[in-house]
Amino acid sequence: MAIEEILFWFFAVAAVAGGLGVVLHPNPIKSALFLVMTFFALAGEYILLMGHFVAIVHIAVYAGAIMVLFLFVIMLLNVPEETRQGGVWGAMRYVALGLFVFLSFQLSYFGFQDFFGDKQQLVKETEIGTVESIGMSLFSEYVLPFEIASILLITAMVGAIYLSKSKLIIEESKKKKAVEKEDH
Amino acid sequence: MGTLSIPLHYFLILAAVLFGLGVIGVITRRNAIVIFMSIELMLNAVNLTFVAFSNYLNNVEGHIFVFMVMVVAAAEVAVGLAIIVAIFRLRETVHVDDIRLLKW
Amino acid sequence: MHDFIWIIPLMPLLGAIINGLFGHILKGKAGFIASVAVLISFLYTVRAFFIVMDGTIIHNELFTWIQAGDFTAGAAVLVDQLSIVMMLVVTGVGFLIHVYSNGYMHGDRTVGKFFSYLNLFLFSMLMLVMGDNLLLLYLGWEGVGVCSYLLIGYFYEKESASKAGLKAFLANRVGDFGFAIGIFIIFSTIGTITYAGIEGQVDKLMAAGVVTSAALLLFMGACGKSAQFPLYIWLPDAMEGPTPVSALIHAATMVTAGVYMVARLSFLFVRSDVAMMVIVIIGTFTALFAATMALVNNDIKRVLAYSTISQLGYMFIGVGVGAFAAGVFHLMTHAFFKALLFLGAGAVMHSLADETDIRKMGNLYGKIKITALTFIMAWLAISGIPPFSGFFSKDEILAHAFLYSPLVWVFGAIGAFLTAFYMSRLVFLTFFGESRVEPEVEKHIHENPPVMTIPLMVLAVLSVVGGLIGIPAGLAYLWGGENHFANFLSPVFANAASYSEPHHISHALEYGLMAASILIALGGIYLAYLMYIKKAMDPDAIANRFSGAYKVLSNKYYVDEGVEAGILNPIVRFSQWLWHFVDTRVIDGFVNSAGKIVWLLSLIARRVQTGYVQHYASVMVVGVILILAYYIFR
Amino acid sequence: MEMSSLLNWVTFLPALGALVLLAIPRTETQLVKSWGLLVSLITFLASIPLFIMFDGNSAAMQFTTQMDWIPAIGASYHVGIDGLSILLYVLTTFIMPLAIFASWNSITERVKEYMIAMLILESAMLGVFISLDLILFYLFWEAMLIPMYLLIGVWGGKRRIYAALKFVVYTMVGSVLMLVAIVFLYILNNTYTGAYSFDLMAIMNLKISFSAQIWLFLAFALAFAIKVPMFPFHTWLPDAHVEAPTAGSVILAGVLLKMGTYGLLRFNLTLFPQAWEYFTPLFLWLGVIGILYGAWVAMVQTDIKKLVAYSSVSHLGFIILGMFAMTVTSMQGGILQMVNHGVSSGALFLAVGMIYERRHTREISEFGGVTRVMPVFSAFFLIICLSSLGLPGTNGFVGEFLILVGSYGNYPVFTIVATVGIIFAAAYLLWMFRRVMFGPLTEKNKSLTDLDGREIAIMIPVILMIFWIGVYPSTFTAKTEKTVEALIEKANKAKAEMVIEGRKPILSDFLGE
Repeated sequence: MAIEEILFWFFAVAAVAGGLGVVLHPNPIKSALFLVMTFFALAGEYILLMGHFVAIVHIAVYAGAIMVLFLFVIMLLNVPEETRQGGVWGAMRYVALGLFVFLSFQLSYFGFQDFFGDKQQLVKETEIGTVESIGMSLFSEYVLPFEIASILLITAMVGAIYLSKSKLIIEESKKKKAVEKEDH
Repeated sequence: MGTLSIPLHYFLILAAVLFGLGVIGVITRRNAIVIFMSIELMLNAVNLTFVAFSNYLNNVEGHIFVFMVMVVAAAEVAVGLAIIVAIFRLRETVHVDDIRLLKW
Repeated sequence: MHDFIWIIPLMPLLGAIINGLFGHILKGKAGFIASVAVLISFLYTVRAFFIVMDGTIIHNELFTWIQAGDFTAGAAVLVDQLSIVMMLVVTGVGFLIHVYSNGYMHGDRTVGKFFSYLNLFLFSMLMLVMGDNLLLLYLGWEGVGVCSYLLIGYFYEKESASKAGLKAFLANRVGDFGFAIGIFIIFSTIGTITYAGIEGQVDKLMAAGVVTSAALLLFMGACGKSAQFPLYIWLPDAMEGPTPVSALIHAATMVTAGVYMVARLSFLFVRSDVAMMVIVIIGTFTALFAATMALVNNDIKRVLAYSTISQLGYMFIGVGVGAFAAGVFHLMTHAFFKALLFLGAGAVMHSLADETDIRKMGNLYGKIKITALTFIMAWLAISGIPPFSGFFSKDEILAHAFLYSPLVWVFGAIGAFLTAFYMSRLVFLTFFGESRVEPEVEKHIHENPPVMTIPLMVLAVLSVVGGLIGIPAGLAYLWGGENHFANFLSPVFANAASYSEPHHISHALEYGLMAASILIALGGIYLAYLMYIKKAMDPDAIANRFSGAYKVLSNKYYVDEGVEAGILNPIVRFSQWLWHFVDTRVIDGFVNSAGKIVWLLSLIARRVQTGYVQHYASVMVVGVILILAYYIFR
Repeated sequence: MEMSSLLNWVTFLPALGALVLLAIPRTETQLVKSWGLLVSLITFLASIPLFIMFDGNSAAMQFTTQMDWIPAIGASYHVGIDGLSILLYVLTTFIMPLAIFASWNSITERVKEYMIAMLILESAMLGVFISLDLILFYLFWEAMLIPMYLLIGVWGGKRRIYAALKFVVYTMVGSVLMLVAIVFLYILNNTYTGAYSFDLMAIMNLKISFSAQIWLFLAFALAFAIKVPMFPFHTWLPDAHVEAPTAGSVILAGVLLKMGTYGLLRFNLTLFPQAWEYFTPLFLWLGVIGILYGAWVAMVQTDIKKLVAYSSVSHLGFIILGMFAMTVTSMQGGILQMVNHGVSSGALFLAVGMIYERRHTREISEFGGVTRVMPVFSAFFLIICLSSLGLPGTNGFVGEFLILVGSYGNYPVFTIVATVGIIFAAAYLLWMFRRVMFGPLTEKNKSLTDLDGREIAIMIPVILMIFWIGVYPSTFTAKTEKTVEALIEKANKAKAEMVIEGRKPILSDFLGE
């Protein structure tokens, strides 16, 4: 068992455990942290696949920015633990389980079917994952998508700001609060 | 340049399993934010497949695409959470069962 | 040539239009205009009469009315001996009645409308008798039907009058149904509907074997119009209309249209013995049937109405046995004395403040002498007392009937006896015996104005003299004369006569029959005299003894109620069922249920939209799985 | 002005008038109404030379224009007039001014949209009668629905939405099948002649197999049977009539119902003669049932407009009998009866509208003794009722008699049963007339005012028309003579070729193929 294989299995188990943690743990904060663990595991996987640039960017963007945002919002909204066990949780668990089994089996089947047996492919050590090759292609062939990506981000930010600042929602919530005061 | 002894399909199966987990998360969890996380999980599963294939095809586009996916994921989380915050202001809850405007 | 002939029908039409449009302005003068219009057409009819007297038949086509495919009907006029006789009766009696109406309808609010309808009626009647094809006959037929509907329902504010009008029109319409089918049969077999055309190809009809069915169907139309047995129910109710209307339409002219039709198509009817037999049977039965009802009726106009139905029965017997000339002759004399009777009754009602119940009359002879005298002359005429006209015409029919079959003569004689009896009863109760008039009404009984009495007198003269022109051959043989009337009409019935073997009555038999009928008439009068004047036999006692029969008779054999319950109500109930059940529930049911099914399906479809985001997500995932499965197992 | 361009002008004049109406401000109701009336009057006057110049003794299409409309699919703007459509064309232009003039006071809100809908409706109706291209016909056929739907739906009575919706859905169901048939014909034409065209003339001389004819005939017949309306498909008519405003009813009864019978002649008879022969007994049965059913149900109606609606079912049953009896006389009677029914029923609705404007109710029991207070109206109403029940001397009689006399030759039993219909026609009309106009004057009707100048001006042309057709019908029958003869002769020729193995085909034949 080569060192890479051990690493792969280590990262794989971590990723799956994290995934399970995200999905099953009632407390959202705990599931957020489990997600961070999955991200790190995946970064490891990328490195195994020679995707160094992607791994680093992955950790920076996901673990760094997005999860922080998540945790911030969870804290902001003081989201309670999920207590409701009955209702949709009960019925949907079996449906979800069924779907999970089916879906993952199908997807992995593809994986098996093409690369198993004699056609087995091993991971090649390539140079393409490095910052240099990505940078070269990013700013030559894919410069337009790159710019569009920036526009996308700008619009997302504007949208987010507008949403949180929109007068309509503020008045609405004030009105709701006023109504509640009268009720008590 | 040699080859690592890890067969490619391991990665694909791993991605499949992660993607399945994401789906479970989206469907079963009652909390909007956790659903968001599950979606992120699914996106990452896809990223993994991209990187795996870019390695197999020895083509850089997989990585570029992963890069783009991240951009989109970021944008999506920003706007999504803004929406969740707005809903929270209105309905005082992020519990998905209560947000049922689409009910006929 | 003879284009003047068109003036005869068009004058009344012109009068009708003038009165119709400007009636409310003309007010009083409307009657005058109407009468003048009829007078002009009467004078032209006399002129035409002299032309026809010397043998020329006037045929004049104005324009082709309808032409489609091989069906053509021209707006053409044929005036031969038969139509000139009818035209004389229609315009002559019509004119007298118009004059009479001036007095009778004096002070009526919408007198313009009345005279417009009366003139329109005369136009239709003239078109009926002058037309040269079946379609114009049909036009006149329905035209007089509408006018009688309008005139019966003239006092439209009276519920009973408007009901009677509708009843009359529908009964006529039922008859017209048969008439129309008769026309269709004739047209589809020989392709033409003009009288000349039919006469020419009557053998083709015989060959096609449709003569009997065509004749019977046409006779059905005649029954509707001339109130014969099945379709007579409307005539008694038609008395709701003003009396001059009853006199003109329901005595003299319209009701005789049926007899005219049979006479006009004599060559067709003669060729089917079955049809002739049916006509005789229905004629006899109606004559007796109506006479029995007249015995017990107490309304002066209804008695006359039943007597009209009965006399029409006699006319049909006449034409039924093949003596067309006799039938038409009785038609003419009947027009005179029946019109007189009705106008007399109108005069009586007029002076008794519209009282029609003869039990509340009596001893009027002294007070309204002219009306009484003219009424008595008409009574003697209708009862068949020589030398009055009724005797000659009825006797000739009975003579021919005897030759046809003695049984018919016996029934005819019974009918004559009943006629004599109920007419005498009417006269005795109205003019003689003690006065049962209410005191305050009796105070101002007054003789009617000359404008009413002069027509009465003219008609009285006609009913007396009218009989002389048609004295039966046997009697005329005594002093070398012959039956002018029959000879005058003979060319029209030549075809019919040639077909059926001629009847020859031995003079002895004829005298015998005449004597018998005189005796019967006198018997009838004497019996009535005993019951109502000398009170030897108390009519009420007889009524109680035969109370069952009396009740049936007085209720007109319950025919009206029978028709109401047997035919009208079931149709109305069936239509109600059709509408409520078939239309709304069944057909609309299907239509609306189509809508409902779509609604139900959407109820099921609605369940899918639960509102939970997860449900939608899971459905999407199922979709993905299916697609992948497809790729795997492809 | 060349005749064929005049035909186009007259057809599209109302539509142009509607466009001009857009410019007139909504508040000027008086100007809007007078403009609408002016346009429809001009259209009528312009259509008179068309009627006069129409050459009676030629069966060919006259005043035709043929232009490419959508060359891609071969749809051409091909219009023309022959004996079948000239009378109905002029009837439409005759009735429209009356309808517009009749709705002078009764329509108060949204007058501008009302007038636009009316004028567009007129153009659509005129288009239907002259179009000789299947797609053009279908376009006008559908275009006609929208304004009619608005007329009933917006300005109607209480249950107008239900009635309008039922009317549109009913007609749509039928016409959609017709569209399928049109497309089938289009393809059939292409397979035979290679050319892509919807032109009726081209499709007319196609050799369509008997089994295809059966289905095509049924598709077209269903669309027209609903429109006629024939017996089982008639339930939309009473609802549509009761809820429609006066002018809507007049046009609905006056012209729209004739589309069905006209369509049957123009398409079913010319394109599928064999199938026509095959289905004749069925349609005769439906027609005769329609006559009796319509008459009986009309007799017991409590609402005058429903009564007249059911009477239309009965009258059109006669027209169906006339058409399917396949003799020149009965066919001509049928076409003339279409015009008569348009005039008589249109007039009946005008009259009912006039009472409705005064008493705002149509229940017969509400009326009584109206003649006392409205003598002039009573005279007009009487003449119209008599013309509707077919009194000789009026228009109804000529049409009805020709139908019956013509059809007795071929189908005596059907004709006898149909003739029973004329008894009930008199029954329900005069019974209604007695209950409304005669009898004692009830308290509620004391205050009714008689007809004013406007209403008399509406009634006079109708009465003139009734007596003109009644007394001198040959002005009209001469126009249709040759076309009908050509039609029947062509159908009989086709019938001759139809005999399969020496016997008439039965249902199994066409199932077998």
